[in-house]
Amino acid sequence: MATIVETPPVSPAAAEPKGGLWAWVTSVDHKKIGIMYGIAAIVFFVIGGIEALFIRLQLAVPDGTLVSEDAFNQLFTMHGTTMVFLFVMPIAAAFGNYFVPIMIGARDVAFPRLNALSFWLFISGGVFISSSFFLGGLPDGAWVGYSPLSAQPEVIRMDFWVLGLAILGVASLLGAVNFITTIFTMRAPGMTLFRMPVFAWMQLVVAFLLAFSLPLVTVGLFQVLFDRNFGTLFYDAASGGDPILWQHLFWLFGHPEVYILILPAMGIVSEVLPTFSRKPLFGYQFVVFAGAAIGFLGFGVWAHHMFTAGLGPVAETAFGLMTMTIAVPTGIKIFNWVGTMWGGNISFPTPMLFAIGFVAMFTIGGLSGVTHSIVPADTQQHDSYYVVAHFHYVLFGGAVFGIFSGVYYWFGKVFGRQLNERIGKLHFWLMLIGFNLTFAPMHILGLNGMPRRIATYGDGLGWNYWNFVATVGSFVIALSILVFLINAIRSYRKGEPAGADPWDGRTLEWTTSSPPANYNFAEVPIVEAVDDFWYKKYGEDEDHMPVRLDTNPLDPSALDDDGEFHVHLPSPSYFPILLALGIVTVAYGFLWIPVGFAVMALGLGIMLWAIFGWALEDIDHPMGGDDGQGGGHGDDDDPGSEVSEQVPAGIGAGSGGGE
Amino acid sequence: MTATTENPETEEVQEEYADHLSPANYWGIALFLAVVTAVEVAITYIPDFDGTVLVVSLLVLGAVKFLTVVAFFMHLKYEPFTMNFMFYFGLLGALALFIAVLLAFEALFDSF
Amino acid sequence: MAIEASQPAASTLDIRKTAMWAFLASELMFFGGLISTFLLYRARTNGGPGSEELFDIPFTSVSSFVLLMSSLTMVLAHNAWERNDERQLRLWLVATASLGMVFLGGQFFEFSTFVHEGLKLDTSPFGSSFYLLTGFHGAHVAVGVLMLSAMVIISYRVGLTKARGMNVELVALYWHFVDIIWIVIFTVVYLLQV
Amino acid sequence: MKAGLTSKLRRRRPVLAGLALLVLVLSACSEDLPQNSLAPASERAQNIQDLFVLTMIIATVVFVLVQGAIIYTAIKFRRKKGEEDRPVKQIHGNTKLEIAWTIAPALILAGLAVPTVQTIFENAEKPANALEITVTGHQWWWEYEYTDLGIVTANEMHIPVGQDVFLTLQADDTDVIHSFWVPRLSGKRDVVPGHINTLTISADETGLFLGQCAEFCGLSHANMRLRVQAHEPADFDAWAAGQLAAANIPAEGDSQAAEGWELFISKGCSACHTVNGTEAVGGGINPGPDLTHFAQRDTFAGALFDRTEENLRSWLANPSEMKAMEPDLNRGMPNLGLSDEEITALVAFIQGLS
Repeated sequence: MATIVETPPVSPAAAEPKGGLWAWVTSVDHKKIGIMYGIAAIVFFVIGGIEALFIRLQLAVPDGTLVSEDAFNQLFTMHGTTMVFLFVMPIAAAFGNYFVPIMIGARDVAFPRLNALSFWLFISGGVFISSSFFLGGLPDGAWVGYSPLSAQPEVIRMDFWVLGLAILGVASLLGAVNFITTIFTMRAPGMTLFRMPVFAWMQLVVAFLLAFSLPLVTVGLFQVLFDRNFGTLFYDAASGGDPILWQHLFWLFGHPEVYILILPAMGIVSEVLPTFSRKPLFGYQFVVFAGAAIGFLGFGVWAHHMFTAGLGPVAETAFGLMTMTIAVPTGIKIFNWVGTMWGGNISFPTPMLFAIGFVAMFTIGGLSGVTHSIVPADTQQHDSYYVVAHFHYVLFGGAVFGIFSGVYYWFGKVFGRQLNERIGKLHFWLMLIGFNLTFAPMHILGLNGMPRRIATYGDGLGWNYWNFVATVGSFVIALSILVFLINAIRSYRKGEPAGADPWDGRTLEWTTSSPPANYNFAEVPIVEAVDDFWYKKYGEDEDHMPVRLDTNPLDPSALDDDGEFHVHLPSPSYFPILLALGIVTVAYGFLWIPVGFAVMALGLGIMLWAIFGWALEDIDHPMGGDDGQGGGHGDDDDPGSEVSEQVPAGIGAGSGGGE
Repeated sequence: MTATTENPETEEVQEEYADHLSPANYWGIALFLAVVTAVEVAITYIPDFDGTVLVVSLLVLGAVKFLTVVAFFMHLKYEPFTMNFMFYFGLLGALALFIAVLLAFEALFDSF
Repeated sequence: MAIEASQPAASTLDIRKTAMWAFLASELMFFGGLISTFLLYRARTNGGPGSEELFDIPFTSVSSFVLLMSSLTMVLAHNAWERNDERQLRLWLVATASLGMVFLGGQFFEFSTFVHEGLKLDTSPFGSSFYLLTGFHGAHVAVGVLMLSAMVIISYRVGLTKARGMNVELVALYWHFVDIIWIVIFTVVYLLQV
Repeated sequence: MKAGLTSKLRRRRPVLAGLALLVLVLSACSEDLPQNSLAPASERAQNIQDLFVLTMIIATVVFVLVQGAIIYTAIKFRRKKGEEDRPVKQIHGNTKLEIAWTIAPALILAGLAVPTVQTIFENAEKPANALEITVTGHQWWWEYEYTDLGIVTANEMHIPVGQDVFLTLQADDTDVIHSFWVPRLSGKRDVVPGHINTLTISADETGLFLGQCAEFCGLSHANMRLRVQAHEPADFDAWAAGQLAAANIPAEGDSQAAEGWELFISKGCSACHTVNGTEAVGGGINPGPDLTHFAQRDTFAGALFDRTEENLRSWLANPSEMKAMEPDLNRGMPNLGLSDEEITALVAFIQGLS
């Protein structure tokens, strides 16, 4: 770590804004890491999408023979795993990494190197799981990995799944700790918790959900791993093990996971709707509290995934009622979003279209969710295509639409050039039509008795028509994604320059240049209100009409005069990627014990090198990044140097300003 | 303000509780913990002291030790609200969830 | 400017301690899962030996006491560090690490006796869950010992004055956490099962 | 002119969309739906249906209101040409409204909760004087044991109309989780190794009711189908009598069937398949369906294929080619490498097991 004593005007990492490959690999800059998260996530999104297309082609007609049962099971297992763990979570992390620090007026996250480690662990985990394709086949135990099926030790495939998820879990856990710390300790002066943008709030809630839910599934993963490899008996019914335990441990994580996937999208929408309605978010505090409530209740409803497992009427009643209650905060959010648009001056650029699409589609998913809380009805819907339809309306109509809203909203800020609006609108309408064409019929299919995860279905069951429609729809979605990729590449090259504040935005990220300088703010902003930037641009007259103020609240870095800003930044480090490499090497070795012991030793060697290198990079702070593996105990200590320079911020001193 | 301003508050906080407790206090607390442990072990050997009474008293004594270490050895008592919130929230969460799970297995009350 | 008015007291949160507490909260969930797995499987001995036959309370009481006292030495080390008393600091760090190793030795002895008496990882769900729980705790202790040793080395190499970050504090938190987890295990897994 | 047309189309856009949707739905020509959960044929399935319909009505109302509000807002408050900076009132919220739309949904849900809880407990009750069947899920077929009648059969369940059937659901310790689902007769219930679950079904009308495994159970999950045949009581008794009759074992001789019977023993079929009252006790580490009255069934291999001569021939020739299985892992029928003659003989034998 560069010492604080003699600080170069701008640190090496800062010297070259873009930099070569090495600059990216060793970068500890939250913005670079955010971009890498985003690109990697999109790549996995395409992979998962291709898997989905194969699934739909196989099911387009009865008794499909395009792929074998074996291949089909691998396809849907990896489609689920990829989309959940390798697309939605990382792309939410991409937005979080890039914008949370800027939105709260910080220059980086609390632990930049730990942040890089999280990213490289995510890459390692993703590559690890996917590499099974070349090493005996992809995992084929469904993304929920129910034991004892997942514990049947014949095939190596589920070992890839278990270990890969463990690695991804560590990555997310470290990320969560990092974000909790960043948001609690590094907010700019005056940025009280209740002046934070809703997006930052939702990321905070997500971080807590991750921190508290990941360890639970980690326990289950270790149990399956040991059952498969060391003859433990956790899920062996013959000797008294209980397969249902896995379902509890998995869904104790798995249900909060659903909110981990959707809350960031809700945060994005809560930023986009006000901007393009030219009104503040309706009921800011209620939206925040509703988000927190959803997160909290999310821990109390896991067993509604087990209504057919035979929990008994009492437990079923309890969890049914708990599940119903979640509809209340969800409703609050939806109503407040509509309230935000109400009476606004609404323009419809692509981000807004996706945001409105989110609200509309997510509402449908929410309503079908209520029908699941009606336990007896759920015994018909459970594990049928009705459920598939439901969670795609939540996670595609919800999360993915929200994510694309964010992509179109912030692309200009990140790359300096706006995405093309015409192509963007084409993308939106194609995706909206394709999405509904694909997943609306699945409600009908499920109610008509089609179970999920079946590789073929018989003719004469009355499922042919809607299955075909769904397949057609899935290709419309694929087309829309193609349109998006073209738009992204084209606009990155020669899109129109974004400028600092293209949307007349409300939050701090719009005060910086596009893309922001690598130190984010030349002057740490001083915050006085929710939507601080807006209220530095507009006042309000007595009847609450906005009045343009003739101020220029942009950060100096966004202004033309390029002055020298003496900002000390953490210097790059290759130890995070090295540590991730070591961990994944150990994982590979584990798969081929005893031969693998050699590989594991090698991996451990790399890990030790990385850890000590990490530690000695800054002699003040030894044993850095200790034990990233195992239960995920990575009590890291990144040097306080680059963080202690952050101007400390107000901690949740209650009521949101601005009102 | 320039970016490289050090953060004085943090230091102050440390001073603040640095001398909340003296080594003497710590020895005292340790003694207390040792005694509680001794009592825990002892009561398991009292023949006609068992069943619910034993279970409850053991759980209580364990909780006392747990909280004493957290509050004083880990200084959580002197830390800001945020840290207390995170830890105790996690603690209560864990308790609630796993009581629920064991109830679902009807395995809670025959656990002891 | 009206910032003072609108700006509450600056964050007094120490960055790395906040992270540590968040991490420990998460670890609570991890051990919660392991402990409740054990409670679920405690009686499922699958014909193998059960807790009554195996557990040797006097022995475990001693090793529990050892770990408990290591918390004392740890907090004394921390106190010495706050008083910038490098000599005392090293002394107590070494003491803590040693007690930790004594505990690990005890656990190793206990495991080998249990295996000798016929409780292996693959004997019964009881065995599996017992070893997984105590094993993971042991692993945490081992990591703690490593960190303590590292601290001692650092202390000799460059010293651990107050100005040099808060590693003693972080290691102390981690170490005490390992101790409180054992307090729970000792009560719930040992005392309540015999 | 062309511009005029496009603009006309643009104005008609919603109408066109509506038409497209209509066409889409209408062309869902009414295929018959043997597994339709919305066509209940039993009291319990009906309870579920009523509850679902009630929920759907409420959900539809909410749906229309919310989507209506979104669309109305988007149109009414849209920015029109040249009012880029039309100022709008900066409303930060309205606590009364918030409370209202917190309480309203809560009340609706409370209303829904009452019938839900009732139905949960109603459907969980164990019925009086029910026909008791123990269902065992295997990778990838179903085994039914009529505990009172002493009948064992596979995949095709026969029940008397109008009588409750109390199912005890179980799986072998070495098996995985399955889920028993006949949508028209009741909701589904998982079959979990190490657990005993129960489910009550019944049929109000005679006829064939289809179902299949609903919990992913490995390679051939999709091919683990089942059927329930509901008879008039008299017909059911007749069927039961037929099942209880002694197996039709061909006498010694050079008939193909007799030859098949010998092969059945010598080739080791009898290690997995039971034929009651003979040396073919079956069971074993990789149990197969009880074949005592195989010829009384319409289908085989997880109710996947009709019990026809040629199906049986190709099945015996190479089972895993017709239905994905893992015989080497003791999951499913192995390929015994039979010659055509042997196959002919075996088919003759099992087709004779009426």
